Amino acid sequence: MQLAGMTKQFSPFRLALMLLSSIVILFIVAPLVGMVVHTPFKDIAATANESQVLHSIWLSISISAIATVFFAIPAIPLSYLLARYDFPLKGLINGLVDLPVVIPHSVAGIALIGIISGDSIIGNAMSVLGVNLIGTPVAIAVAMAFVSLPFLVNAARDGFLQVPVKLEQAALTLGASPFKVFYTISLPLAFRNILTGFVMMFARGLSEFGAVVIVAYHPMVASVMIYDRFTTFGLKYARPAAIVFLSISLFVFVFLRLLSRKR
Amino acid sequence: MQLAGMTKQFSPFRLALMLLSSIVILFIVAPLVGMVVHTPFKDIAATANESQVLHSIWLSISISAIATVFFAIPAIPLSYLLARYDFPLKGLINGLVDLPVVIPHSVAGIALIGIISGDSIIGNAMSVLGVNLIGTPVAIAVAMAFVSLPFLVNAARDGFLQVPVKLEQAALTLGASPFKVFYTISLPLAFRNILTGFVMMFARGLSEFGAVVIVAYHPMVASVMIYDRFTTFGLKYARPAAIVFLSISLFVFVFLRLLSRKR
Amino acid sequence: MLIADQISKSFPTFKLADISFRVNQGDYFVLLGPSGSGKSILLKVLVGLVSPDKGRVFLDGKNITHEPVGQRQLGILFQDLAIFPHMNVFDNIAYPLKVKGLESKSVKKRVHELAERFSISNIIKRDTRNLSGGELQRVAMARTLALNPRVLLLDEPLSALDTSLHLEISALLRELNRNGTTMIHVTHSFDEAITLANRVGVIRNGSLVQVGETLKVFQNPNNDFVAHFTGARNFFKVEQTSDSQHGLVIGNITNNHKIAFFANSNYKSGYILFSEAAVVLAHTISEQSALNIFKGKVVDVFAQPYGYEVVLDCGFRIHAHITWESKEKLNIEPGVELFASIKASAIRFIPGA
Amino acid sequence: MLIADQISKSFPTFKLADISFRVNQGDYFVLLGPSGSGKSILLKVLVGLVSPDKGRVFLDGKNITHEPVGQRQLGILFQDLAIFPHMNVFDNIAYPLKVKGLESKSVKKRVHELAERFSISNIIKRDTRNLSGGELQRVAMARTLALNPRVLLLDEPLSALDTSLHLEISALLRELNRNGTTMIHVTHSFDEAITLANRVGVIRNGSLVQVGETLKVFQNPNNDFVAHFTGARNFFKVEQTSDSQHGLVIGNITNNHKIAFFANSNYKSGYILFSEAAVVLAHTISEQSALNIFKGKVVDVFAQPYGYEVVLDCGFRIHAHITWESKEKLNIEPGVELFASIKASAIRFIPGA
Amino acid sequence: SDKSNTITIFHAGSLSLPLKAAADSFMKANPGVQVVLESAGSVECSRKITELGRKCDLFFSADYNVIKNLLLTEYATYFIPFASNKMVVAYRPDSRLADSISADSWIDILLNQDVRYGRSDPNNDPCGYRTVLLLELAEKYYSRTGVASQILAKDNKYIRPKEVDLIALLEAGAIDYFFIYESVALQHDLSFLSLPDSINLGNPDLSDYYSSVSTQIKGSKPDEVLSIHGEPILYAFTIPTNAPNAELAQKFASFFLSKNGGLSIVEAMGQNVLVPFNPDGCGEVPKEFLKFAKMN
Ligand SMILES: Nc1ncnc2c1ncn2[C@@H]1O[C@H](COP(=O)(O)OP(=O)(O)OP(=O)(O)O)[C@@H](O)[C@H]1O
Ligand SMILES: Nc1ncnc2c1ncn2[C@@H]1O[C@H](COP(=O)(O)OP(=O)(O)OP(=O)(O)O)[C@@H](O)[C@H]1O
Ligand SMILES: [Mg+2]
Ligand SMILES: [Mg+2]
Repeated sequence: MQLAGMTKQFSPFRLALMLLSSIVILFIVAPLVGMVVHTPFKDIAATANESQVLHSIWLSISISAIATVFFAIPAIPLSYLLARYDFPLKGLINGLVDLPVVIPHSVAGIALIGIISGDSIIGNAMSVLGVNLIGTPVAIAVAMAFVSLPFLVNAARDGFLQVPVKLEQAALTLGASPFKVFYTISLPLAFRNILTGFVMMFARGLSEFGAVVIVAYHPMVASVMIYDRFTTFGLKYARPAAIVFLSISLFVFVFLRLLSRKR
Repeated sequence: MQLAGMTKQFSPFRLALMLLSSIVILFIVAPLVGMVVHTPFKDIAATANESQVLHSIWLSISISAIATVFFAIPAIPLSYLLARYDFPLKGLINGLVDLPVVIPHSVAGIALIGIISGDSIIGNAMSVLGVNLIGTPVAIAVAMAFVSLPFLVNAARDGFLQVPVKLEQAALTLGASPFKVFYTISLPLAFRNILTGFVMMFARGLSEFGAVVIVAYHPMVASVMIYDRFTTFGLKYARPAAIVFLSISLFVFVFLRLLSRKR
Repeated sequence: MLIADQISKSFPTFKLADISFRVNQGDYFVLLGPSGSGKSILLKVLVGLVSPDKGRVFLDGKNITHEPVGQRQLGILFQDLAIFPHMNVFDNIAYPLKVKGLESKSVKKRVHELAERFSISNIIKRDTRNLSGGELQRVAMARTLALNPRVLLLDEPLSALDTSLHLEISALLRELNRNGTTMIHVTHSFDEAITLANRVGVIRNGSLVQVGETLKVFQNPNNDFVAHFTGARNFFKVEQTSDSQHGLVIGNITNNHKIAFFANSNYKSGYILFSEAAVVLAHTISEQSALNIFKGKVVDVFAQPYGYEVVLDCGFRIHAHITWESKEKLNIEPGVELFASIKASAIRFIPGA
Repeated sequence: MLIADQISKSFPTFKLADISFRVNQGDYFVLLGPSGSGKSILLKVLVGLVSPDKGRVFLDGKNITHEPVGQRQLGILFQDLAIFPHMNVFDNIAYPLKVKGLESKSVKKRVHELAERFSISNIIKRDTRNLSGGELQRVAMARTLALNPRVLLLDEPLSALDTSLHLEISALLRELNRNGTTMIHVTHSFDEAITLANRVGVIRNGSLVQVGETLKVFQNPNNDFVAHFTGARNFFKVEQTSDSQHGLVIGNITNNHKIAFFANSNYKSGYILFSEAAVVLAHTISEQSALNIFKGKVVDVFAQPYGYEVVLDCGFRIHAHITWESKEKLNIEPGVELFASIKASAIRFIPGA
Repeated sequence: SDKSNTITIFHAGSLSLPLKAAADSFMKANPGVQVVLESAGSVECSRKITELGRKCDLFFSADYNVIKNLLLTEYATYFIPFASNKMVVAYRPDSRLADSISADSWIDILLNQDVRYGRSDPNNDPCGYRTVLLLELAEKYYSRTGVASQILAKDNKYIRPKEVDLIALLEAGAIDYFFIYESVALQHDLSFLSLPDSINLGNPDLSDYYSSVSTQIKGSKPDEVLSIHGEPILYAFTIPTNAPNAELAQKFASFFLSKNGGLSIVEAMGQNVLVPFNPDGCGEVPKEFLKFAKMN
């Protein structure tokens, strides 16, 4: 919604906003544009047809999407809990939730491999079942989720905090169970924040290299593939792959954002 | 605020919330605990006293904090613009803002080095001035900001979207200029989201390795220091450093979250 | 059938203290109280959204104090309506029906029935964001009534409605009540209480001051607050100084102003009130049957639906009601000096401290 | 001094069409209209928050249509108050003063002055989240008045107030106006219009139906809508069938019901209205001066502050007002058959289509 | 810090420790000088120079071929081979079957279905193709035809781009064994099994024998393949042509090559020093370094 009274095209306020904003846009776009202008279009086109490239991009997108959706199932209830209830050590838990964001990625990978393999309880349980997660899409999903989960939890929590408690109360009085209130009122009203959380978690998962490469070098997700191309063949081959990956991602994001606007 | 009617200690809903939530907490905590139990306490204590370790942690925290605050100056106006105004290509800009999240970190580093060094305009301008950013805290800040800026922009935008336009209108009618409205009404009311954005951007900056290591291996920030220790001395020396770093980070986050609760 | 038993609830700056009342099957119970007296909180306690520190709520003899909100079969209309912003009008009204698991055909039927009844069929597909205040109120009411709750709790349901809607919705509430719905209606409007209630409770500052049948309460207010709250403008404390035969009593309004009225002489002090229409204004005193004649200066004059209201300062303030014509005739303006006379028989006495 | 000149604004589902009126210095102008008629939108146009598709706004001869909101020197009180949730009561009221750059001592002084005036000194340090509706309204009003705006625009300022506050704040608004503040007050309450306004505009469905001096407008409604809106319950369309001398006219309410009244016989149809008090109810017909006697069945009876209102269905619905005593005496209950009589001289005729 | 007193060294991860030690003693001997170390994979280091425009004063590679193939002649004109290394099989004391590992049993242990082993990616890391070559040599040495491809076909999910990633896998218990340089195993305090010279690629004298095996890795384009022949592991360094501080780099290099300077440290940390070196095929070795060369 526009604010009349702020709509005059060249109000100093709007001008200032636009100026400052363009700094950010430039800051984000310049490096990417720099990359693109250094890459002949035919290289990009050729790379966009390489099945290895497309396959790893597809792998990235699908694993990150699945990880996001799968981990959202417990993460969104956690966010709601953090938004609505008070309990002992809540501050600590809020802090813990932020930790995976701050953990250097290879440390995250090492910490995770300690859990999903070897002498940990989970690792043992898995190997008894004859399952070895290392080098599987599951391991990739776990690594992606670990580093990106906090973005979803934080966004969703902020979303829930903004849902007026009164609306939830009203729904309760209309006969809805707390569970129904949650998914018919709280969830849809926090939708925008949750979607932002999803997008951030999904995107963050796509970019992950450090933690993923430790738990699974193969199958190669896009970030690993680009790194691999860089070391093996050099920038000339890594750049087009990166550009293809980023273009597809951009497309996905614009689409996701449009989705959120519809609501 | 608690919902009466949901407060009964063992309502199935709350129980379900708590169960699901503990899965997430476990998922986040288990790898970290795994790391801690493998590390003798005396190693941690010794590492916590090493000046190199403390110095690089301090460097991480201060550079990331400065980068966050500095880039917030244009990023928050951008968020407001995205929340309040409609303009052509807004969808594209929203998507562009997400791109740095998805860009694999080493690609980000490569793209950035293309800008701040060598034959780019900025790079040339800098070298004419006799400034070489590579290997400086400025380069680190730029790399950190690039990969983490979207978290602030997105959180702040969601925050602004939740501020009722009516309150801004009311302030306008009370004689405030759009600029005053922005900082006395919109900003404080979006405070919680913006703070989450700050925390996320700051935290994400702390963790960055891939992009930072390309533009500045030295001075060593914490993530590089931990990597360096790992390659040089192995896990035995890297782990305590990581634990010290994470403990300090946890402390910082719990503190920041408490700050946000006060409001 | 609904009993509030010694309900207390403390907030840092406010306290609901020991509220007890009963609402019988079929009652139209109005809780009347000024702004900030705790009416809304009390409703929330009844409905289960605020758990009381002390006290119990019974519905049909069953203690529902700890019943989950959704299972109490109480419908509530919130003061701020709490319309769901992410649903359109239809979905708002359909919400309780869907939640209850009704199949979509019956939901549709019921919603349209309700929309018809509340004259909102024309906006049934609209988004709720740009509805006007009155439209929103009717949507909320339809939604609350969708499930035919046992008891309907209404928090200021009429305050946002314009005159004609006010009439229409009041009639609807009366009809609902006549058809068997027990109502608890919270308001600060004396008029609403008197038009709708068969029983009222008057609440002040977190305490229930008086409960009973509407007319009994207003005709025999046990308390100056209740009396004052009826909106009587001419309301004074009197010390009774002397009495004569036939119950005619002389009281002191101020040290210098005596007033005559009929009362049981057992009481030594209390309150008197009289309607604005009972005050006759004149420029000169003629011999009249009125005992009570006061001289004063006009301080305010303003129009009323069927005439003017004049405020006269005679050492105490008398409100008088005059016709449009008399205003012209008497040339009443602020500053003018006038005499006001009130018949002793037009004055009602309320015994009290 | 404030002129709205042919203002139009379209929304997908609503249109404000060609609104023109002027409000003179010192006027108390009330915009009266039912729910959803566009009153709030019109205020927003005046104040600059909604820019009109067409039309201009003048203040003291200056075209302010494109003036920034903050520089118009118009104060507005929003219908939903728009209290800043992150500031306490003091800071809300101080906001416009601080924004204007007043030094903190004068801010403090002015805020306390305002708080005193609106009886909110006791909550001045409170957080705004848990204030009651009436408290919030007074805070908002104090905030809007802080800067002594040239014109004060009020969107339903009284609807959330209880009886005694209603009186108090009305008096305050009148006083403000008397001291020179020009007021534009939006409401759906006829009573508010009549008590406060010296001039009114009646708005329906986005169009201004009538503007003028309050009494003139209500005594000579140019339109059935305006007349109906005054809240008259007894309001009917009539076809004039015959006339006799002295202006006595016979009209048709329905095909079977004739009614006699005084009117200028130039008009062939129009509307009649009469007050509830003009209706006399009786069980039997006695010879009376009343020409108009209708037989009907009681459909609704409800209390009013000074008696009861009875709704009688005589083929059309007549509302009558009776005293508490007569209700007992006549034993009036729904279903009872009665006669209603209305003196011809008590009926007002409004010429119309 | 004063730029003219700083030298930046890009180096292979396996040289981290010796170079750190060397740098420390160099700095002690030359107060005011700052030696800055940047560790990465050998190939990655060279990419930083050739593709990212990063400048360093010295580049130490775990394989002279990286310098030869990727830097010569645009970014460097020569390289100085200074040490060899040996491939070993590293493990934890509690690795499966660790108590029975020996030069005779290791092949069967690696082939055991319960045992997991790791190796680095031949396309990314010299250590990776050396592992492949080692296995080819072992097949010959132990006369077990087909065993190399059997081992290579196993446990592909434990291939990692760099050897250091494998250390993490080993220490976390994800793998039981991996192939690594002896010096790294020593530096990281890992248990390891030394292999016979005939297969460990550590003996410069067996150059001809080593070259009897070969493997194919990716070339400089996605559709190109490159044949790699076995040869002794040869660590080398160079001063790139665009070194900002070539003079000081030269000084450090001389210190590094001196008997009681860097080489003693390298030797102490598990590598065979090859100085004086054979300058044949090393490009245009500057005369300052010729004093460390084998004069024939
Ligand atoms: N959660 C709360 N915490 C603290 N104080 C509260 C809370 N809720 C309400 N109050 C205070 O309790 C008092 C009564 O509030 P309540 O909303 O019940 O008033 P009300 O009678 O409904 O008034 P109104 O007619 O203006 O709506 C008010 O002073 C309010 O500020
Ligand atoms: N931004 C908007 N977009 C579309 N329709 C709108 C918008 N704002 C208001 N409306 C519609 O315009 C009509 C008039 O709205 P407005 O709020 O002015 O009514 P009102 O006269 O103030 O009524 P009330 O007395 O109930 O507050 C309503 O039907 C409303 O739904
Ligand atoms: Mg209330
Ligand atoms: Mg309105």
